[in-house]
Amino acid sequence: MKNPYLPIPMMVKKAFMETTDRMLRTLELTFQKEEDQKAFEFIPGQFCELSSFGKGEAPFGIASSPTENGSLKFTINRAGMVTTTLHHIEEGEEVGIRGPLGNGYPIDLFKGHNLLVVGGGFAFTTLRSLIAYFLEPEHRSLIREITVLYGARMPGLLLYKEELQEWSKRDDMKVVVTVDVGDQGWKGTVGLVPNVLKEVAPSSEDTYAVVCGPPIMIRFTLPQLKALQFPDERIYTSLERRMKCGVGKCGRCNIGHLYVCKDGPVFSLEQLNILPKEG
Amino acid sequence: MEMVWEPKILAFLCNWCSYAGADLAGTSRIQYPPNIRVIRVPCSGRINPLFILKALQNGVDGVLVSGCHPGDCHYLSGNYVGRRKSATLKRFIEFLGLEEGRVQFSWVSAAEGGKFSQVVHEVTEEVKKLGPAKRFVKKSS
Amino acid sequence: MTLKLDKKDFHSFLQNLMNDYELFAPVQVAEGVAVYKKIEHPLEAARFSLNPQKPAKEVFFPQSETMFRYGKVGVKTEVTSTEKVERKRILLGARPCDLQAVSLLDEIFQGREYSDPYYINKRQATTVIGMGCSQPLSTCFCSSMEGGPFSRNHSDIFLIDLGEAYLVEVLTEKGKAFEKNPFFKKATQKDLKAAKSIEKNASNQVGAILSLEGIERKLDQMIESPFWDRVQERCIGCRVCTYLCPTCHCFDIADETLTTKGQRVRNWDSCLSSLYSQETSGHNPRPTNRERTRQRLMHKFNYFPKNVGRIACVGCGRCVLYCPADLDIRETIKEIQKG
Amino acid sequence: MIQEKLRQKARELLESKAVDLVIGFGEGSLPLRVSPVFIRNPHEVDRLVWNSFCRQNLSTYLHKFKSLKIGLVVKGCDSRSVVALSLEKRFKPDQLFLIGVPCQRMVDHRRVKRAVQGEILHVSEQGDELIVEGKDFKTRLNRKDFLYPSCQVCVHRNPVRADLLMGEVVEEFSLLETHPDMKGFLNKGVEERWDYFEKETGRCIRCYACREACPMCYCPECFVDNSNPKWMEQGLSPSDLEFYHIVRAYHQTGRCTACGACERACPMEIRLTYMTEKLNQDVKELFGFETGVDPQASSPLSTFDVEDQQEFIK
Repeated sequence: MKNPYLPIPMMVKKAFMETTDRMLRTLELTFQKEEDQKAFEFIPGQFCELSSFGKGEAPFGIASSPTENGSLKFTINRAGMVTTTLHHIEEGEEVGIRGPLGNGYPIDLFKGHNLLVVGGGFAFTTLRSLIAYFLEPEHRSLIREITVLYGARMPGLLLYKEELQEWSKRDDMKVVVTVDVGDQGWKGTVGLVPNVLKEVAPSSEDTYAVVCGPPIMIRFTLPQLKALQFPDERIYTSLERRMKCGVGKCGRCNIGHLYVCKDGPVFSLEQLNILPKEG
Repeated sequence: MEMVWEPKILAFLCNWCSYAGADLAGTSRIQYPPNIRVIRVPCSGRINPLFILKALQNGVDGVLVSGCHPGDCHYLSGNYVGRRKSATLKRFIEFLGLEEGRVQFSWVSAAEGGKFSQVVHEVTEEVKKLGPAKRFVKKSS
Repeated sequence: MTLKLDKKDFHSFLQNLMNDYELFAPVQVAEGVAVYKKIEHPLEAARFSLNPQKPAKEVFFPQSETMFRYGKVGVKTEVTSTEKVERKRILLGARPCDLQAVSLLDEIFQGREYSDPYYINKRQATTVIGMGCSQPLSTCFCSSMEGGPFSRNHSDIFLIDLGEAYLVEVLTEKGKAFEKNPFFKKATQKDLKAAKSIEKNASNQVGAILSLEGIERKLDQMIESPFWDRVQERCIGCRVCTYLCPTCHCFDIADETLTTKGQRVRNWDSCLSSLYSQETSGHNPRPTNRERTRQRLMHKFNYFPKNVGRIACVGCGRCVLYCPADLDIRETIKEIQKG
Repeated sequence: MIQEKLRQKARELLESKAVDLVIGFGEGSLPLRVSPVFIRNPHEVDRLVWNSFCRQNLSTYLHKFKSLKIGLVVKGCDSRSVVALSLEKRFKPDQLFLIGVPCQRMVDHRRVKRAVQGEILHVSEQGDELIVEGKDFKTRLNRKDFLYPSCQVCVHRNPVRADLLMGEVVEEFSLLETHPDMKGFLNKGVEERWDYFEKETGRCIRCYACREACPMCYCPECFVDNSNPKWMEQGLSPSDLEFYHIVRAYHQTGRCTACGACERACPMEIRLTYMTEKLNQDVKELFGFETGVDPQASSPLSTFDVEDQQEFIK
């Protein structure tokens, strides 16, 4: 019987601050054992529990794509005890991880359709995984148009800035990056994600929308998607809840009869509509 | 080599008087037992009883709380308020069954290097007599 | 096969079992207060007249349990799991309600996607000697919850208290290993008859008084009902009903550390605690007692049935007996059923 | 009869809209028990009861209602809690209407249960007698033999503050010289005292019923749950259980009204009031303070007297 509570060791290969407020730090981790790496198969949208021994565990969405072999990336928002230690961990040190956990994005469902990705703030992590997955040359033909709308409060708070620039140069996708408030160097769009979405007005024709961001952004984005005539069953989002076990045993992360850790974290709006509104 | 048990005593010293008193003892070359480990706090009124209990749980053999003499508090009344907490806590834990003398209190002013040394001597001797702390100490599992 | 065990042999019997097994049985920890514990001496085993406050789930799912130890060796952290169960175990004297609850926990910890080795290993290493409940209380409603005071389900061996002796029924393969126990004698017709009448008496006493028919569907419609405001009013938000509930199984995972060594531990947790679902940001999806009370009841009578097809209440009556505010889940069920 | 008067008054208060809600005691689903009731509708006042089993301290529920005007049924101890809570500014002064009831001292259902063989199915009161019935027994018991420890030594049976008093003022006296769990306690050695404490707290299951039942325990986050600093682990190590119980009790210094709610709520029947009783005695001896008796007196640990005792300080 595989013990789902035992972390496997990974080494911090690279660690760097993503944002100017120094709240978001990305860790690139490499497997220490070959068998661990082999056993670790995931799809975008899944998450892991990262251990900081002595402090505990916390869940993080996998920011890297399965196509980026040999390492995993996590972007960590400093909030509590575990995340603070993970902000101080140095390259060459070890962390424990458990995973992949959760269901991930319905990749197969998206195949052959258009994809609209709407992200806000640091919730962009698993969206990055999803985009990178489909931008991989051998996967690019799996879906048709890719449109990405990503926003942050300020330019300094955008994640994966270099990659965003690369993406915006590509002609096989459309990328709109927006900030709530610009600064002197900012030449891009300024505006809240829901408003920019309204302006960009991507077609809902044959398109799946994936939305991740702070609750307030989600709340104002959903009506815009509806106005663009996205049906609920083609809008997906990834939820966050307090979690401990990650495998549907410990309670606490459930919404109705579904566990966010095991049955989610990715749900369609259609699924969420019939669950109790506990948010 | 035979190990002789020496008590570990945690001392919470107020910044303005007792800590300065300990300093004075040091600069005046007045000796006192090395059994105490000092934590400097702003005022004896700052002592949360949880500090004392946590120290005991972690296995110190004695705790000393020391502040300014009545009337000398840098914050005017911190030591008076602290005195009430000290009195009730001491009575309570001794009632429950912790030995009298595990937790001790003193007033030591910045000028009392000698008194500081004497207090530490006394506390160390008394805790030595009680022997190593056993009750309430958390055993590692 | 039906055997019997004279009470005068009972302690020797326990001693005999303890040679080869770790024995878990009700132990009295204060007057009228009992818990299931590992027994070091046969005399520790409590009289079985009292259904322990803490249910038998604790034998398989301890309130506080180490999952693994870790220690730092250079930059590496070595992790040693404590999932293995070294000795075979016996759970003695558990009542049918508690055992039915264990079968519900099996569903959770066995799980479709993930199995929980800490629970499963203990479960597999354990032979269950159940005990008929000859003096059920007025708070018992097991018969309404697909159980009964003499339900043999989930027992490997089943005891019935005949006064001077226990009738011993061997029910499963696991139980058969004990058939040859030197203290077991052959039961007589008279014993069987006595047992029957005891069983009948008890069963009559616990009628199927509550109807749970359709409760899941009723609750589907009640998520936003003002009913929850009423139910939660009296509740003081302690964890008695969840910790003493034989089916509740929520836990928390925490690290306990001393310098470079430590252990990851899981402890029971309760959906009635405000911090249970509170996120690090301070946001809480269940901010008040209303949502938390609803979660407890919905989980038992709606979510659990949706996931597993069974209701997560066995009618042991502990939450009724020990609630500081005298909330009675039977009344709550009736109110839900009234709509 | 008190019960009738209670119902009558509650009806008046609700009908006149003087209060939005009456919190009182109602029939429990088990014999020897009552359960708090929350009445908003004047037609429901008949749910109110008054008997020897009104064991909860209803002021605990005040924390749940921030804006409603509440008619609260109070015994002596409940009323003292209300005074103590007002001192800590837990509600607006005009938010409460106190319906005071001089208390006859409450009966411990667990002690009664232990006095008979078999399950008690029905109980009634006749003067000082409890008539206790089960499947095949019926006995009469003297209620005075089954009182809660905190009730046996209570000297504040009359509400210290009430907007209206139901029934006659009763004479104040303690039935016992000392709290029954403290009798002879101080003559025991430290060893024995600690063993007792360890044995009692050793069966704690950390359900925190003692904390939640106490009207004075209302911190949004209790020290046991703090994660930074983390004062203690969440497990069952004897030391952590002791830590919890020392601090839970000690936090009540100068705030405990000896209502006994903590002990009554404990499903494991841990003796808790001997601890708070000690704190109450000390506070009285050292600072001349009794919780919730004088609405003007400030909490003893938030103030001081230059002349406070200090012979224990070197």
